[in-house]
Amino acid sequence: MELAIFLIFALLALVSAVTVVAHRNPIYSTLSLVVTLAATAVLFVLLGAPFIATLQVLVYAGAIVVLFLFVIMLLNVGREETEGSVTRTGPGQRWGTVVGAGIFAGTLLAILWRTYGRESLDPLTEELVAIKPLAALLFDRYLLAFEVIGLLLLVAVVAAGIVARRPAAEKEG
Amino acid sequence: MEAQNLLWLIPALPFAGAALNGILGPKAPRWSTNAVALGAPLASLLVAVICLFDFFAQAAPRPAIEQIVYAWTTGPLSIDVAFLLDQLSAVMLFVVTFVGFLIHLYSAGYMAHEEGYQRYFVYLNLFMGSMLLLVLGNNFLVMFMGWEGVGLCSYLLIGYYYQETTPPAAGKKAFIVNRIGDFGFLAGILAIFDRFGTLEFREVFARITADGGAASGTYALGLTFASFVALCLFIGAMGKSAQIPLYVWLPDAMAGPTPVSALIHAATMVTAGVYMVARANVIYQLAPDISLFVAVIGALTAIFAATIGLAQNDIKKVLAYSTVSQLGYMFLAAGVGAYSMAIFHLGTHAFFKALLFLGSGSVIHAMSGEQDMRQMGGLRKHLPITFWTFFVGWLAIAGVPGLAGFFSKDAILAATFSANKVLWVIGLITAGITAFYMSRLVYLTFFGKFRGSHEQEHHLHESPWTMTVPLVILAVGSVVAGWIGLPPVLAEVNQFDHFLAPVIQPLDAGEHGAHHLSHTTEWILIAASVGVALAGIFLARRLYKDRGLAAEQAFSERAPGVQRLLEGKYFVDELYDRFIVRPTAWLAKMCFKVVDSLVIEGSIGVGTFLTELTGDLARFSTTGNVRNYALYFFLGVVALFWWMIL
Amino acid sequence: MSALDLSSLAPELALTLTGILVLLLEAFIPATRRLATPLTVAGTLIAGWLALGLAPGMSFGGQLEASGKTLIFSLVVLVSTGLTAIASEGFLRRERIPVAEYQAMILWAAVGMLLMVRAQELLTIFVCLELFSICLYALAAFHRQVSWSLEAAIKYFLMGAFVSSFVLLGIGIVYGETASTSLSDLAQSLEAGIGSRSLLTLALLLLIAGFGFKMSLVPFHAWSPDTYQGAPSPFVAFLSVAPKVASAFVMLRLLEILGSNALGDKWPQLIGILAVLSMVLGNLLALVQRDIKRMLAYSGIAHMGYVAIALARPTDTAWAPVAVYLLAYALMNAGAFAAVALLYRKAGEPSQISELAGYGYRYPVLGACLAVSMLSLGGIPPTFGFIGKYMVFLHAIENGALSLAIVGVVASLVGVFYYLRVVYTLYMKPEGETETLVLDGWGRVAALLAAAATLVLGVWPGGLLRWMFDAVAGAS
Amino acid sequence: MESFLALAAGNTLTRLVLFPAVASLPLLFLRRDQVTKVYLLVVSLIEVALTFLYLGSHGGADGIFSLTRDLGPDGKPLEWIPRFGIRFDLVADGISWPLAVLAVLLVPVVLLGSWKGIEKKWPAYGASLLWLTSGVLGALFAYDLFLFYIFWEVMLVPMYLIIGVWGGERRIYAAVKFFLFTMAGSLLMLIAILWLVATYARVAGTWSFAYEDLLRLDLPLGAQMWLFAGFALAFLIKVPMFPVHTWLPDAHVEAPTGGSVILAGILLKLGTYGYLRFAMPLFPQASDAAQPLLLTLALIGILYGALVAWVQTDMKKLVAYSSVAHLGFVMLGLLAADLVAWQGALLQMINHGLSTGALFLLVGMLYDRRHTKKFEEFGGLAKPMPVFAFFLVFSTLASVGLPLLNGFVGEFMILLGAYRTTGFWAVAATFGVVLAAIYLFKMLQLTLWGPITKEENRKLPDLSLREILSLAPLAVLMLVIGVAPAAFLKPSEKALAATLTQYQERLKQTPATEARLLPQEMTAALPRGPVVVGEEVER
Amino acid sequence: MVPISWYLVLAGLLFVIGTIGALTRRNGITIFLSIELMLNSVNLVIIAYSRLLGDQLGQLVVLFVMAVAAAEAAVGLALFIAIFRHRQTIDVNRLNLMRW
Repeated sequence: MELAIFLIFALLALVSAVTVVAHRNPIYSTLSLVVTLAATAVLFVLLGAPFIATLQVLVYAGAIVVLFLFVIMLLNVGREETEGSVTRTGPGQRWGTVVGAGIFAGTLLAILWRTYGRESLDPLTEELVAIKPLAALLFDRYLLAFEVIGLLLLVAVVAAGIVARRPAAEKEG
Repeated sequence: MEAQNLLWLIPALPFAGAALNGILGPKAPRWSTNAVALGAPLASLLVAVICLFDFFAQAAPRPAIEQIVYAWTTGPLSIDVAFLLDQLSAVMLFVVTFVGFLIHLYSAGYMAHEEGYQRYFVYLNLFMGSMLLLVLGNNFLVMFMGWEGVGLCSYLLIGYYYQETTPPAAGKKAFIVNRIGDFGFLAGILAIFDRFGTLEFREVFARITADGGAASGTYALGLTFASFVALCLFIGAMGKSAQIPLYVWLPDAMAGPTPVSALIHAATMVTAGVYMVARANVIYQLAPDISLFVAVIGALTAIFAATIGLAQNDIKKVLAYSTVSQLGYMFLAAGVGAYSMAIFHLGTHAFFKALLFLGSGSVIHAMSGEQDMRQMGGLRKHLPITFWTFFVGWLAIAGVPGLAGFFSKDAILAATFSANKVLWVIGLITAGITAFYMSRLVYLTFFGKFRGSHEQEHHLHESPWTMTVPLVILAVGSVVAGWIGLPPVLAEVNQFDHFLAPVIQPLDAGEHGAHHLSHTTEWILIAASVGVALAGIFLARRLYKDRGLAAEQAFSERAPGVQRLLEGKYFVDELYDRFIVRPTAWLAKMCFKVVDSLVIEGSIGVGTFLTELTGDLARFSTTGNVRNYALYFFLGVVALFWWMIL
Repeated sequence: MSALDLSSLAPELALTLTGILVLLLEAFIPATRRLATPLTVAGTLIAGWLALGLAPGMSFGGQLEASGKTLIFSLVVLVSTGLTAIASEGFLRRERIPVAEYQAMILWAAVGMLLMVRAQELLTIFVCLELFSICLYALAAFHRQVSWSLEAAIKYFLMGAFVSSFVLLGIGIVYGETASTSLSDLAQSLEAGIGSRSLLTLALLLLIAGFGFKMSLVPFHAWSPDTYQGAPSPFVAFLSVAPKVASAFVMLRLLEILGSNALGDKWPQLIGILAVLSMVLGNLLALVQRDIKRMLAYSGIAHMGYVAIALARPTDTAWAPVAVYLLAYALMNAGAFAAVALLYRKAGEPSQISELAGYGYRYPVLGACLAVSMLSLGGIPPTFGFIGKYMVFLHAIENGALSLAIVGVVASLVGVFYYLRVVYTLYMKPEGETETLVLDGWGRVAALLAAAATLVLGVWPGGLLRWMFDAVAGAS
Repeated sequence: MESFLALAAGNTLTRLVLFPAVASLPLLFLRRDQVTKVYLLVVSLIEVALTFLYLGSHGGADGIFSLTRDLGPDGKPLEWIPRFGIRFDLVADGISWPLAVLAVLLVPVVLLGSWKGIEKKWPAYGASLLWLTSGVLGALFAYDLFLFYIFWEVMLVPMYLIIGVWGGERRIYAAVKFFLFTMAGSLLMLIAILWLVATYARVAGTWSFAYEDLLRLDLPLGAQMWLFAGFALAFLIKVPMFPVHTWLPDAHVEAPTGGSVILAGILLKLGTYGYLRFAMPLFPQASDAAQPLLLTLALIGILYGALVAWVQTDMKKLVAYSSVAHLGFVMLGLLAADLVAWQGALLQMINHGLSTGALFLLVGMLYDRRHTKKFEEFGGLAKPMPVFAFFLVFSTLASVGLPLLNGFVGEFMILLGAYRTTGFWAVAATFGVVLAAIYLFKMLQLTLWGPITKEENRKLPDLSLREILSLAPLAVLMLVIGVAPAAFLKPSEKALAATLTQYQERLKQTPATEARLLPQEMTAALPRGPVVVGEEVER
Repeated sequence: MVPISWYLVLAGLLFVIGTIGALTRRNGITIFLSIELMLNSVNLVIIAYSRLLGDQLGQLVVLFVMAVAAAEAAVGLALFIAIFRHRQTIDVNRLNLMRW
């Protein structure tokens, strides 16, 4: 059962990931990303992280990706431009990517496979799934990082606000 | 005895004169310039006379008088500025101060109307000082100082007429050729100092005599130490005394004012080489191979220059070649071991050659600067004093018995005869040629008809007293100077030889030849040389006395090759130019254009160019496209990862 | 969370609060807008003072370190921050860039850097990295009227995000292999041989690449010229220094951990390769630049190459040379960019070196500042830049990296060439026809401060060096 | 800091070194050129006075420069960067003094010589000159290798500015070339210094850059060779020696008169000084091993420099190449490792500064009048400019090495000494003396003598009093040194002899197989502390 | 039970796909999407490790990553909006005013 779910959603994640990367239209790419994220969320559940899975769907797929969609539509950059040599991906770039990614993927996967192979997992434990210890971790040991994240989000808000504001607006000010 | 405290004044006074006149400048009144310019050498002459009196007042063998003025350097190299008055330098001192003063006096008249009168005397005083330094120095270094100093003055005085093209060039040539000789001199000094740690003459000679290894074994260039040093020093002498192959500067040096030619390029400076060889006679005695070389060079120079002298038309050029030729005699003498005879000839030559030059100066003065004998003729009538004094000089150089040149030249020939017959023959022939070309000069100049322009004829006049007085004095000298060295056939012993004996002691008495000639042989030799001289004179008389240049033209038509060769001075200058000067210039150009500009600068240029090129090519890696940058990152990571795990 | 923990955050809190205060004042009391920069500078100074007062030790459960090392690197960051704040004021007003937001962003970026230096744990380090990165992305774009500025930001942002995912992958693997994100645990695990060697190698390589990217070491460098060229000039004084300081610190910390040879002995060589590539390529590319900002960007790459020489021998004694070098770099780069910000008026156009012709005489003080900065960058005594080079080379030679030092001097010879180009353009080229610039006081003060410090420390480095060495050797 | 200020205020080397630099500060506020010039002249004369004041009070008895050292209140040299044992350690001895005096004396001369030639930005020019003086003096007195390096580099920038700002047509090219060549050498020297010091720290367990400490380091031959190469290259580029000499002609031709004079007079000497002071004593075996190669280069330099000088068409370039030849002689003397040769070499450094300095001044004076340095533009100048002609001939003769002038003494002693230890090389070098006459007399020929070919030259004004004043001291010194060199040789003899003894002692030993420290006695031959400020050394 | 390596391999594949996308797409936003994909795959790696180790720290890391991603997205998208206003394109090939 678990295997089936894994296989289905893994396949789904892969296919949608390829679509994200390969589709000409960014809107489709974005939508495919939602699928990937959702599929990954399912895998998170399988891996005993339902809380993260929830967040994945709510925050990631629900909020962040929607932001993407919103911007894409705002800018109306429906398609990648294809005309003109400037915009074509050069052969160096293409082959470099292919070769590099091939080697990287091959090496990484080989190492992963060789390291973990068919290593089986311990059964799921309560502590892993529980939220309370997670909260304890967050607000105690990793409090510093949490505080930084707070500042980070503040920064993001201010930064996005300034960057996206029309320059004309401040000329008056 | 004052001499050992006064010696330093002898060179110092002329130096002071030069400095004073230099400071007073060209705008100083003529009287003050004259007072300083003539006063300084006169004072020097007087001091010299005092010192000489002191010296001669000593009982024979008179010990040398030495004055150490100050320590020139300190430390391991300790050399003093010190002066030495011994028999050898006494002779030179007298010649230099006496002839020198006379020529100063003469110059006051000769140069009276020249621009830069004061400058001239600054140089001349400077020369006197340097020459006296050379003569009086008690070590090789002081001698070298004077040696170079006179070279400088020679340069300045040859180039006195600096606004013309030739004189400065001739001066430059003189200096540079001299420098080539100095190269040898300096090398010799280095070797001496290296071996003995001193440069003081007497110490060096004592040590080299005591040093068994000096005259045997191989030191450098396959020569013994003594030979090496002798050769080096002789190279110096070659330059200074205008011997083959370094004689080329002397004829050109005639571009200077005539009194200069008389003083520097006839009487004093050019004989410095002979003096030096005589001074270093100990070394030469230890180096028989080099002595022979010296003799050969001397003989060759003598005849070579004499033949060139045959075909020159410039009155001073003839005298110049004659000087070269006579210097050859002196080296011939030195080479065969008759050092005292070399000095003897040096002394007599100083008188008669100075006389001849000054006489020619008087002629030129009268001719308003004309030096070509073809434009002269019959000047006897216009310049009586000049003619008669010149006449004396002519007879003296030609070797007419009784006059100075006869005794000294004869002594040299006698010494050569006992040493080497081939050289003697050369010397004898040279004597004949000398008589011939000098007679040619006299006949072309003073006899026959005047061949110059009317204007020149109009201007002909006898010179002022400042010029004629020295002529007369020198003429007297040219007669009597030889009597101090009468040959053994006339006197019991050659007084001059005897006088110099303390300085020039044969290391190996048995070999010293001239004294052992029998009287008969000597008489025969004298007869031979007199005969040759008279033959030369009479041949010239027949050819030139009345007919002027006609005979010469006829000869040149018959044998144009010989004429051209002689007139062209065997084209030695051209050969030097072709085979030494131009290749060197080419080399220098190559050094600059190829090595410096092309190879070194080029490789630097290529280096910078390649650096910039690399940069310029590499800059295109920053394409402006951020995807490329990401790819660099990615590929970098992949490559480094592989490198890490391999 | 105890009071002690908060007090150990004092410098960072001071900076954060100053940033917020500046923003709030701007928003609610417009009359005080002139106060933004003075407040920022004051905040920086206070932070520095607070940092000096921190008691050495760990806080936040061993996640936040306070030691001599962190103190020195923090101070270097703060020096850069303060100088940038001063240098920016005039520029911001001139270019109509919102001052308060800008200064707040600078301060918050500094917070991220300070914390990254002090953090003992990879997760915090990552978050701090992101914190200051986001500030920097935004700051690069602050000159929004200028397309160049935005393009610079986009490039920086895309590269940054791309690299972040690699860093994160590295952190993930470290976590997976050692069951911890703490650096000390990592060190222990490596000693104990826990975890897959090849995976950990990859992970650490990714981390090094990530920090190498922030330091703009070749081959992770390519973004920096474009970004520096487009970003607001005074900000580049910050961008080109502060993140590099923090990153170099973390890098050295990682390399120290790797010094145990548990993951092979190739790490010094790896850094050596990066150093050589950076020095050679950075200098060669800077040589052919005609735009002063790009030139400084490439030269920055080369300078990080020199720093990497010291990093390639990550011994105990490497801290001080790196810190000294970075301080020198901070000062001279601040001087250079402050002058550049004043002298080049047309944003969005190349700042050609040739335009400086004759400025050395027209603006003698500013010209001298720029010239001193250049000579210092070239490593010519008696400037602090030379002291930095001296320390780095000495460290390398002491630890057997003679060849790196030699490559370093040869490369810096190329460097001298292009720094001299600026100097001779300033002083030796005939003056061109340009309108007179009105130079604002703030910018000149910044340039003067930086140049003066460069000179004074170059002539009298003794006290500073002693203090730094003592600090590094002391606590921790 | 207080002790430093105290030191700088007293009659010390520190004051000598720092005074020019400090005196350059008021220049910031001087605007008028005339005022600046007078101010600079006064400053330079004060520096001269200070120098002689120092020499008078610490110079030492019986005409020998004694070794003096600036010490702090604790009787030790001031700490500068204590962490690395770097000290602000100034020491003067018989080797550095002559060059220092020359340097100080040349500054007023240069100022007078540049009075007209420098037409703009006098304050900056003066500041460069003063900084240069400080740098030179510092480099000469530094007894700490780090300090030496700093001063060595400090000289670079002012010279770069002098060439680049006030130079001729291709000034920037020449300035950059000068900078890069020198920098290339000195960067490698920096590496060598650091290596040396790191080795010392390893062996001795403590940091020190002090010359006297590093002298005690006995290194294996291999390491010595590399270190020597680093040091020697830096010095030889500065000298400059064939084949790294090509920056020199360009620098000289483009530099303004004052720059050329300083460059030829002082800067080049620091190359030979450094070689004598550092490269040889620190690495005796290596320098001995490299001797044949360097001798060859020195000889090539002598002959090659002369030949190339001969074919120049630019007066200044000719003089510049003559420097290559002359300094070849100096190097020959140093390489000979013989006391006479060393004395000669040291004297020749001074001589070259005087005579070539004078020649550059003269070329500059001509340039001021005619704005060209090409021979083809001159000829017959002795007529309108007799005083100029006098000085030119005089300086040329000194340069040619005419006895009774200074050049001869140096050359002669070098050759004597070199003949003792190298034989053939000295004889071959002697030929350089011949070549010197050839090219220098060519210069006289083409400028002074012959008919006047250019109308402009007919009316040229002769030297002014100011110009004569700038040349006269040089000419007097040339003559005095030439006539009585003993007074100039004696002051340095002791120091040279000590260095040479130590060098030869070291040579006698077999080099170490591993770096080690020599016992203190080994370096005892060298002058060393402790010394109390302002008092003569007691050895 | 699914072996942990499967998750890891899947994550690796997703990461590489994301990388390829980031390196080959021209539209800035698509590149950004690819980067999000890479982040997501790293999240998967971390969660997988967390599961393997039975340790909640991994979940915490992912939590933080999400926050970071959100912040990045906000700033990044703002940047795209700003640049689009100027240049009417977000094609990175055209964003090459500054180069060489």
